[in-house]
Amino acid sequence: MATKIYMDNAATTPVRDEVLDTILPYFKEFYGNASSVYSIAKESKKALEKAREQVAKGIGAKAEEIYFTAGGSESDNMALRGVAEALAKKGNHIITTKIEHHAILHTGEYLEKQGCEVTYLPVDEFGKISLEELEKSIRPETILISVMFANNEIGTIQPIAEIGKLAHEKGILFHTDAVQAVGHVAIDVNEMNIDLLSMSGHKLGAPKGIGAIYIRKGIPILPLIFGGAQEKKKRAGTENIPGIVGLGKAVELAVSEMETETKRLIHLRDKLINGILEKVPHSRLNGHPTDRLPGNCNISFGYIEGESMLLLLDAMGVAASSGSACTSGSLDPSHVLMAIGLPHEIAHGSLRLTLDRGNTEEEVDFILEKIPDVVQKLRDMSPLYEEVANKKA
Amino acid sequence: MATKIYMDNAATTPVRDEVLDTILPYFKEFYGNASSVYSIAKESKKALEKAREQVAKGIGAKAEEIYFTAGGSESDNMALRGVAEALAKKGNHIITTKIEHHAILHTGEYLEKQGCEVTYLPVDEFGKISLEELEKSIRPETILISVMFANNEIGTIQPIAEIGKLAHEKGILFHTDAVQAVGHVAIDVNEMNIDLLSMSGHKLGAPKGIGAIYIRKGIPILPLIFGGAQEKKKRAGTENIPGIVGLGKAVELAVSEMETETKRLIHLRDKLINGILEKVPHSRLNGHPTDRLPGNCNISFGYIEGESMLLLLDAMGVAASSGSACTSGSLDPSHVLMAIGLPHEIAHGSLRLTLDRGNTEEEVDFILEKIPDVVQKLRDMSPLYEEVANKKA
Amino acid sequence: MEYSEKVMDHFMNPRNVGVIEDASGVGQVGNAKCGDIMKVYLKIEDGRIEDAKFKTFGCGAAVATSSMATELVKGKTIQEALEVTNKAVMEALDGLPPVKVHCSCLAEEALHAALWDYAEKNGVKIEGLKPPVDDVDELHHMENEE
Ligand SMILES: Cc1ncc(COP(=O)(O)O)c(C=O)c1O
Ligand SMILES: Cc1ncc(COP(=O)(O)O)c(C=O)c1O
Ligand code: FES
Ligand code: FES
Repeated sequence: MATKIYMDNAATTPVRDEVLDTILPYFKEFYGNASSVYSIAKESKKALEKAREQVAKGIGAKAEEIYFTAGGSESDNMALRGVAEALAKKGNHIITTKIEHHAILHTGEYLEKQGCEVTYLPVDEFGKISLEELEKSIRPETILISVMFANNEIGTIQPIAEIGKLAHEKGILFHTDAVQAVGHVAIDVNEMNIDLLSMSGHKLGAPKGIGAIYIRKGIPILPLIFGGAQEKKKRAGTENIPGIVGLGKAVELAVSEMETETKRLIHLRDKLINGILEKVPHSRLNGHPTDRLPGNCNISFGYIEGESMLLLLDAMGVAASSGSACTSGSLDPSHVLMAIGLPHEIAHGSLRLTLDRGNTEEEVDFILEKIPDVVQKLRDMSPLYEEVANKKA
Repeated sequence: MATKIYMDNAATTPVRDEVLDTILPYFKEFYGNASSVYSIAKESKKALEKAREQVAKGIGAKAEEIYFTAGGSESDNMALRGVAEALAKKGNHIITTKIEHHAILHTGEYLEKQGCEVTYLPVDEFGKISLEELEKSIRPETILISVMFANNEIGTIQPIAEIGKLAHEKGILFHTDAVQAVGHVAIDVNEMNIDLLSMSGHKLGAPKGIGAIYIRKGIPILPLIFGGAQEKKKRAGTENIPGIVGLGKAVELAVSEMETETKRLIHLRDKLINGILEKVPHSRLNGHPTDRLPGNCNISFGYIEGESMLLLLDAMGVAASSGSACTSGSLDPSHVLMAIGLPHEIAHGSLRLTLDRGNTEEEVDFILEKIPDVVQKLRDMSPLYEEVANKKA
Repeated sequence: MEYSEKVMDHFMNPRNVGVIEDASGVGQVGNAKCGDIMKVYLKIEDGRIEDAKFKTFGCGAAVATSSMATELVKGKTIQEALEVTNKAVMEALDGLPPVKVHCSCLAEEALHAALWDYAEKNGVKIEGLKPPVDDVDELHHMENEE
């Protein structure tokens, strides 16, 4: 069955028409290496610096504070490892959360093996960290706080400005993985006291394989990729000009449309959430009811398992996800759902529908019409549900 | 002046028509995240595995031994750091050469700060390492030999099979930076005893920002980018499907055309080299006369400076380079030209013309016609040449 | 490298290239940072620079600044010529890329070296002029962005 309704925009998005049109000339026409001196290379250089401006503007930064990378994972790795190495003399303690993306969590584990100490803050039932707990976990040797802007699974948005304020009061650097937030939520790195920020193009209509890291001017950081003098010697490698141009354009578009698009998406999201909770018994919303990404709907259905649900939906042409797409190869229940306190079997029965500009009200209505049957079909097969049904009877 | 003759293919190449056509559907149509379960993601997964086959086949490897990265620099960093970390218990000595790309050299310097010892082998006047010297530099604690397949500036091809044989006799891993070689020179990782190999898409008609590393099955290596389970947990990050598809296609095309294209290029290259040496006094060829990349012409002109030459050529619509494009932002004379023993001022006057499938015999003739005047114009301005001219008079 | 139109004009059509056979002062300086060299010839009469010529082994910026610097000093008195600093030359060229700022020092220093040579030969003292150095870069600690 061909996909008709794509509701997995948190996993990845199609490249936007305007973005693809903008990048196309940079493959065959303006293909020069931005580091070269001749004319055709100047087009690349110009495009590079324009995109840097666009990305910077989208988060309230200066162009010179934007460094292009190959994606969110690279940016996350660079932030943690680069700061840990640069500040090794100052301290070895990093604070992050239990619900970060694996690009942060696994880098944290790696750093622990290298002699760092990492605190993974718990979250409440809505997926929020506690500022008091954060403050208590700060030590003299704490060099970095890394808290994601918005969670990729349950959509919860953290109190970023407050975290940034606290970090700066204590003289600690603050990194945020904003891969799910950039282009979807308003961000100002200065107002929010953010020192480092990760983003990834394919989450907002730019291609896969391009990302960026914002590094506040003067912040000490080591490169993750050594080599040529690109990106002011902070990230080597011939610049991915089409990707970079695409990221610039996508950020510019997303930020300019954010106000109207956010309103539209929140309406659709809440219709979807409330509709499902109403129509399907034994269902619960995961994540914060209001402090959540405009497009994120994550619901757990008791007594059924996620993959089966995805397969039935796929058969109807609906693309959705159950937990993070990156880890769907693994069989562990999502660490995020565990962290908000869901029991194992409930965590397994979670469905994530993430909406973006491509989605319509008709699609939401279609899902609302079909989902009760899908859930019921699986529950009828479930030995766990049998007991519940019997009890009721 | 718009570029009419592009002779800087070692810096980067335009994306080939066939390659762009192949990758286009993966931006907006088949945009699924390869890790997801639904139908549209299966297209991505299929494309990913097909490209892995194509790349593997191009170097005589198995598909499962190919890992996609964001480019040559990342692959180089990963090879050195990943092996150094994985084998830290076994030893801390790495052997490489003085003429490697900065992606290797600067990673080597970084590893030295981490406690590794790195030997940088010298090269002879043609840019070749000595096998005897290599053998002598091997120690009980040597864990890795990294020698580039072909040099990006002077085009010299190393005796890779012999190095691989020696490395394996001594039980040492062998990595080669084949960024300039893949698609241009025949490679067989098994015959050549290569354990790790770096490549970069944009050097052979695939887009910028995609690369790969071949890792022989069973070789111990740590990831450089931690996170999701992509690339068998060796390289995290949502897969850059268009880039990957493009790399696969480009390798397949290049290898299938290699025989005829190599013949054509060697003819053009040698015509260019011999023509310039004949027409311009005080000029010399850099690199090996025959063991060199089919498209590489690197010549030093006494008494003049490279950048000025590039600007005059650019004004005629000719794009060329003087030393590695990656470092042209720096002011140091090329470390490669210094390593082959050129004095400072001769190294400064080097011109690199690198030909590829887009170049024609007419273009070579045009360069041969124009270059003597360009050189003469600059020599007439040069205080160094004045002395020579006076002596003669 | 993004050069201004003026830089490109002075590079493509450099003014005052050449040698003055009976020069009053000749100065040659090298830039150890990049290995480039510039030589300036001055013809000075009655304390006024009547003619200036140069030869330069260097990048586009070095050639353009050589051309502009010699243009600027022609017709000036010696004291006025001392005000033709690398900054003045850069301004006259509508600026240089940051990594090329050091190239403009070559012109200033070569000019000073030629004036020093003139002073030595004629036994005059030029107020504010310092003896030439081997390496221009020791004088100018340029804030090259990283
Ligand atoms: C020999 C060699 N190694 C590594 C690289 C780095 O490749 P990339 O710029 O794609 O990261 C290059 C090209 O710049 C190269 O020529
Ligand atoms: C919150 C978050 N961080 C990091 C990443 C990694 O981004 P990428 O896959 O582009 O490397 C993702 C998406 O996969 C994400 O959702
Ligand atoms: S039974 Fe298949 S994943 Fe549990
Ligand atoms: S780089 Fe040497 S003078 Fe400009």
